[in-house]
Amino acid sequence: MADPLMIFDILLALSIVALATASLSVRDQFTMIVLFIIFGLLSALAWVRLSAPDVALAEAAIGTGVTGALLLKTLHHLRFVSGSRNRQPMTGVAPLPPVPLGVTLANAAFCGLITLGLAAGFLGAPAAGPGFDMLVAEAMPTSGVAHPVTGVLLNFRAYDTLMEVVVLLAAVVAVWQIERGLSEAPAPVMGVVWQGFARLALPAIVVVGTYLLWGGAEAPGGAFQGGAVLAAMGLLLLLTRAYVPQPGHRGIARWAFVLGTGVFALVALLVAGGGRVAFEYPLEHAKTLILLIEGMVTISIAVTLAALFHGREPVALTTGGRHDT
Amino acid sequence: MSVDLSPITLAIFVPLFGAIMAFLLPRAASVIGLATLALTTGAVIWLARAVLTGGAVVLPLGGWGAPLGIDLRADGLSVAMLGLTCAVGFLVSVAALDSLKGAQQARQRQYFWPLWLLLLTGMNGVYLGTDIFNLYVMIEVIALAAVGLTVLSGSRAAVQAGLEYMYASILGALLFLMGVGFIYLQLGRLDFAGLTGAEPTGALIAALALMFVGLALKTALFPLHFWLPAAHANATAPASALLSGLVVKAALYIVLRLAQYMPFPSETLLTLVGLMGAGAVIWGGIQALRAERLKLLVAWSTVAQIGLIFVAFARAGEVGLPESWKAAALLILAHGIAKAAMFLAAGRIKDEIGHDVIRDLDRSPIRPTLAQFTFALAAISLIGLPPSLGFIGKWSLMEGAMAAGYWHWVAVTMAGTLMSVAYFSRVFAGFLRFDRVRAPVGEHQGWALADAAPLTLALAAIGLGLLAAPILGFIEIGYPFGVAP
Amino acid sequence: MMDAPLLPLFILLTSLLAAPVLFSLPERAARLRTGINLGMAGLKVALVAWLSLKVSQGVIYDLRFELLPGLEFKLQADPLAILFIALSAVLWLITTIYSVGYLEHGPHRARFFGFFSLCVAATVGIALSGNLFTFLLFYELLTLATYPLVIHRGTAEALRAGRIYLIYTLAGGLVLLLGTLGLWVLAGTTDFVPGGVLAYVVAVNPLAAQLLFVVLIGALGVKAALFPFHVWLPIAMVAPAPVSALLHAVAVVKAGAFGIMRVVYEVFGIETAQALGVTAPLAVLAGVTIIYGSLKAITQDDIKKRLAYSTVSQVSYITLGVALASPLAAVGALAHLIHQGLMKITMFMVAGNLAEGLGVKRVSQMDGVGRAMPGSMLAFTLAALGMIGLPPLAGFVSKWYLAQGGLEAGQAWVIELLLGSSLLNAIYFMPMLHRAWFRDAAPETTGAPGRPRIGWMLAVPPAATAALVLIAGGFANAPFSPLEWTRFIVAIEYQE
Amino acid sequence: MTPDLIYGLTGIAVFGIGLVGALCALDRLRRVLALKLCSVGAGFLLVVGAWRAPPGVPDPVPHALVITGIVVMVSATAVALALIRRLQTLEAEDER
Repeated sequence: MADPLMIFDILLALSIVALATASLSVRDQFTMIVLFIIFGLLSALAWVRLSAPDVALAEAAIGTGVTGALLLKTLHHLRFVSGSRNRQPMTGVAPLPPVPLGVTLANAAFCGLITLGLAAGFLGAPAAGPGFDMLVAEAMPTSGVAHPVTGVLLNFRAYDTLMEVVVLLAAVVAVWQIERGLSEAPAPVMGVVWQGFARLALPAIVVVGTYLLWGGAEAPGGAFQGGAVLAAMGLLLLLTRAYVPQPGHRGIARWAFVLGTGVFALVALLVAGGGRVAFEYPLEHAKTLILLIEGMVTISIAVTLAALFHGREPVALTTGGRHDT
Repeated sequence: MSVDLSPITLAIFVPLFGAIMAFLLPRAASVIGLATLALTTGAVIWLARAVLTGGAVVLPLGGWGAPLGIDLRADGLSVAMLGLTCAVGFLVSVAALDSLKGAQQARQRQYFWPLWLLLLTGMNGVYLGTDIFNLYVMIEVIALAAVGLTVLSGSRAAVQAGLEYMYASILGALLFLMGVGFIYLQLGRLDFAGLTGAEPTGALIAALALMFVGLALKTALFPLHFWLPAAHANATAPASALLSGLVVKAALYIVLRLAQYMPFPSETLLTLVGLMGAGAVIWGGIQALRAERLKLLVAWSTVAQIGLIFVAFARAGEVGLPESWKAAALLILAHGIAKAAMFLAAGRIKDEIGHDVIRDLDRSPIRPTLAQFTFALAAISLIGLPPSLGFIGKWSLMEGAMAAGYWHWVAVTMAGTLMSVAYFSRVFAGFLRFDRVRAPVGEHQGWALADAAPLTLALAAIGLGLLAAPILGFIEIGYPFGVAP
Repeated sequence: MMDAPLLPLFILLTSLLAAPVLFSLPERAARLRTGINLGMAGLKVALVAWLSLKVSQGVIYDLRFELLPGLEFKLQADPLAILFIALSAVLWLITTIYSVGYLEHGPHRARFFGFFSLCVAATVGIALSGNLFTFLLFYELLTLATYPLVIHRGTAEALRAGRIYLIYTLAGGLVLLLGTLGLWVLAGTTDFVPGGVLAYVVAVNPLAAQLLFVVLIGALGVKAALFPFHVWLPIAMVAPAPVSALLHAVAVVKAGAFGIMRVVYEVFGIETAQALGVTAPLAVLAGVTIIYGSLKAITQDDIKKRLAYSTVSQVSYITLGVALASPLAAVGALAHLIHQGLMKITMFMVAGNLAEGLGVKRVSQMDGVGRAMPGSMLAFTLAALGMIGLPPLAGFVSKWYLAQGGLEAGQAWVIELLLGSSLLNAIYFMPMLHRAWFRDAAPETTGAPGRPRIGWMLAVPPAATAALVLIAGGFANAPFSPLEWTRFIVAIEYQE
Repeated sequence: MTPDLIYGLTGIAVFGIGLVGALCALDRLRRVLALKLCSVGAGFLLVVGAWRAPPGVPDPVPHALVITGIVVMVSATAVALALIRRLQTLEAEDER
């Protein structure tokens, strides 16, 4: 056992737990989000250590990056709204009564017990136990891709992935639904320096995103990570006001949202026939089809994530989903 | 190249494409929605025929086959749930067509259809799924669409309730996901078949507990029901009908399936499940008695009824489980149909009278006769009076409990029945009292075509009791529950 | 004559299918509604006559439909069923005519007649039930169909009464469900079979069988208004007169009494029940109810309430006859099922006429009403005398057989009970008759003579039923009279 | 002590911390964050389950599952945050 590595592991684990605790207990919400972002990045690091670079990439880009951006945007909005409330202090409502300490402690003790039970269950489970290793190894040659994670995502368990894209679609429909007609906090705008930086960074982001997408077939990366990176570009465009969504763009945005789901589902259905079932790509076209799906899904993910960040559906006067196709 | 499609794939992909089309073409959303429902129902009927003639149907997606790939499987119970979802869904859609027809509801209408069709996709996916991780993704599809529907009206109460619902949903799904993790750790596979016959180790018990608590949160089993009443009471009527009638059933169905395949640890756990159910029956009943608004009363009755389904599940202990699930399944079907009818009727009453404060129902000179009649019919099934499907379910519950000597479950059922009589008769009094009306009572006021859908549902809830024997025969197809210990 | 195995089903459907049609008729379509009502009621009487003929010729009707594995929805037409179904068919026709007249201009007639029809359908179903499970289905339907009739007026008082009615009867229904389940679990069948299905259970587990008896009789006792479950009956008097008439004569109360018969004779079997030692306590309970009801009736000033307590008392004659476990008492019980129905419906219709025509609702207001409404009061007098047990009226016949049965069973106290009860009957009916005929009318109840105060639709029905009271008593031994038919049934139940 | 053990327990701890937050936190934003912590905890568990001691190659299936889980979680988070924004706005409007 490599000793320095173990020390690293323990330290990393401790800091992850400490950050998780800190982010929940710190008073200031902005600090909370920042701590969370650090927590997410460290978790991603831990996953790299556990030889899961794809997951680490996804967590860093989507789980931490996009989630962090969403949280910050919401915080900005809340501060704006409550700022307007503070202007009329007379009508303010009493703040929520704090939860009695006893209840909190009881809850914490309860959760602690659950955690202990889970830990016991975990320790009793077989280490490095049974898995799909053999099955995947056997099936990889006929999957049409070289990278196992991509093979799982887009071939063996493609149905899961399709539904995951459907979840994204449901989310954007729900968000548009929820935020319709919402009075708008002025969008956060970056300073001039940052704007310049953002403009510089844009091409690089596109290159990285495309590379991730393309590399997904052989190396870590793929549609989700690529989509997230492209979405980051969208965020920058929105923040720098380089792109302001117009009501007229709604239609295009809708098409962009459903593009991935639609193509994915259509391909899945159309390959059925000649003794094959849905999602059973013919071997000779497997790579092409998977790349097609990945490309379309990437576009949808990018647009959807950006739209989730932006929130409201673009209607007259206000702004909405981004399109970058 | 010819494409040959299985009705199983159609049951999932038709609503998915419907949702996409309804989202892309908002102006035609209603037409697309209804057409989708009709087509999905057709696919389910096709599937039902296949299951009737050939037994359970399995479709290995991608041709890989479980455990590497994901299998879809349709047996009697799945198809019964699909049938419930499509039939109730279709009628609720018809009702929604009317209740969303106003000009000021244009935006609601625009979002209702894609969300509802996505919800349908998710529910059909749950009923056909055999992979627990896939079920996790599916319940998230359901959760997001359901929350979207909950807050359709955009009122503050609805948004507040929707947010609580969202928290509960996410937490439930994450508990479930954690359970999936433990199952993977122990067994290294995620398909249902892989669960069969496994030794109940610590990790598996942890997994089972996590998944059960997660699902209980999603299906609002007492004491994890806290989010349900507000969410179901504040949604618009068609959304309430879908949420209460159909959505909570998806998580319940997963519980049934897990009990089929997982090694169920012990009598103690089953008793605990029954006790939670009993708590729900009593607490839901008490709250329904106290509720001031009609829709809130109906929502609390859902809490009580969900509890009853769990009591049915636990009615005869571990030994009786291979039979008990049938009573639970019957109650699920009965509640799905009757509760949808009741929420739609309650919505109609509220629309006609202008409010739904129970104690002031009798002050209104407007009496939406048909909606009130529908409400009463639905109540008959929910109370469990013959010959409704609810009665048959209750009969099965009590019969099994009695035969096994579990008198306490009989007592709980009877108490629940009496309470339901008490709280529903509060409403009937409001319908039938006339001496508090100042203005002359109009004759047959408030008839509308929109009453047709709930009335059909309510009549079905009553009439299907006569078809209980064939229904029971059907849900047993391809479902060898006896395999589980 | 052609053979129709579905005949019982048709009889059920005449009123069951009429209900949705009546519900959907607009309020103003009065003629059409009356036409359907009377048409269906007449059709039912004709079908029932045909059915009785067939059954008396020994034709067996047995319709089954499986609801759950092994559990059947079963309709059968045996002589006992015919007895009850004939009563309900005839009285439905008469009450329908009366209701049309009574509610001529009232609100919610569509609703009223729809539920009225359902109520009769439930009664017919109860009569035709071939097993306890089917009986339970119709028993609950009866509750649901009568509730809207009880609260028809829609006042706070009516709703309060309705709530009490609903709580009692639905709780009773729930207990019946429990009992049916118990029977199903213990015996594996719920069929009604002469001689009973529980002999084996009684031998193996007498305690369970006794418990089952208590549960079943308790459940049925709620509708049969057996003490102490009778509370709802006097309160439910707020219902319109035709509803009260139907409730007391045919539908609810009789359904309970009929159910007790089925349970004692065909679930337990009279011999088994006797061996189990449960009939004697039941007889005592019936006796207590008879006396209690009569005593309470004396104290009532409200006419309908007095009649209601009288029902509490009179219906228990039926239970008493069943519980005495003697063939002669059984004849008396079965005959009383019919006779009490005829007499009580007459009295309630007259009570309704008094309220409609004269505004008289209390006994103390009855002075001189005989002169104002001689026809109605004559019918009332006949029925009241019958109740007291004056020969040759119908009530005398049943009491006579009950007394004989008491002797046969070696229970001499029954004679004293019957005499005492008759005396009490006289105490609460005689003052009413005295006031009506021999006192001078109060100014508000005397109107211009010669002009009828009520339409023929209100006047004829009580006259008709009073005539039946006379005929049933006077021609008790004629073929197809209730008494003769009763003997036919008792021969079956006692397996002679 | 192998990494899978260390990080497995870390994951469970993070899940537990998230659970406390989800149940006790009043602040709406914080509850969303707590739920996100739970999801990271669950991710840890799956990634640990996939880990094989070198030179073994990790099982790719749980990796794919976690990626799916991450995307699902961000969708749910987005909806929850949208609800929070909407609700806060409505509350502010009511008070005005």
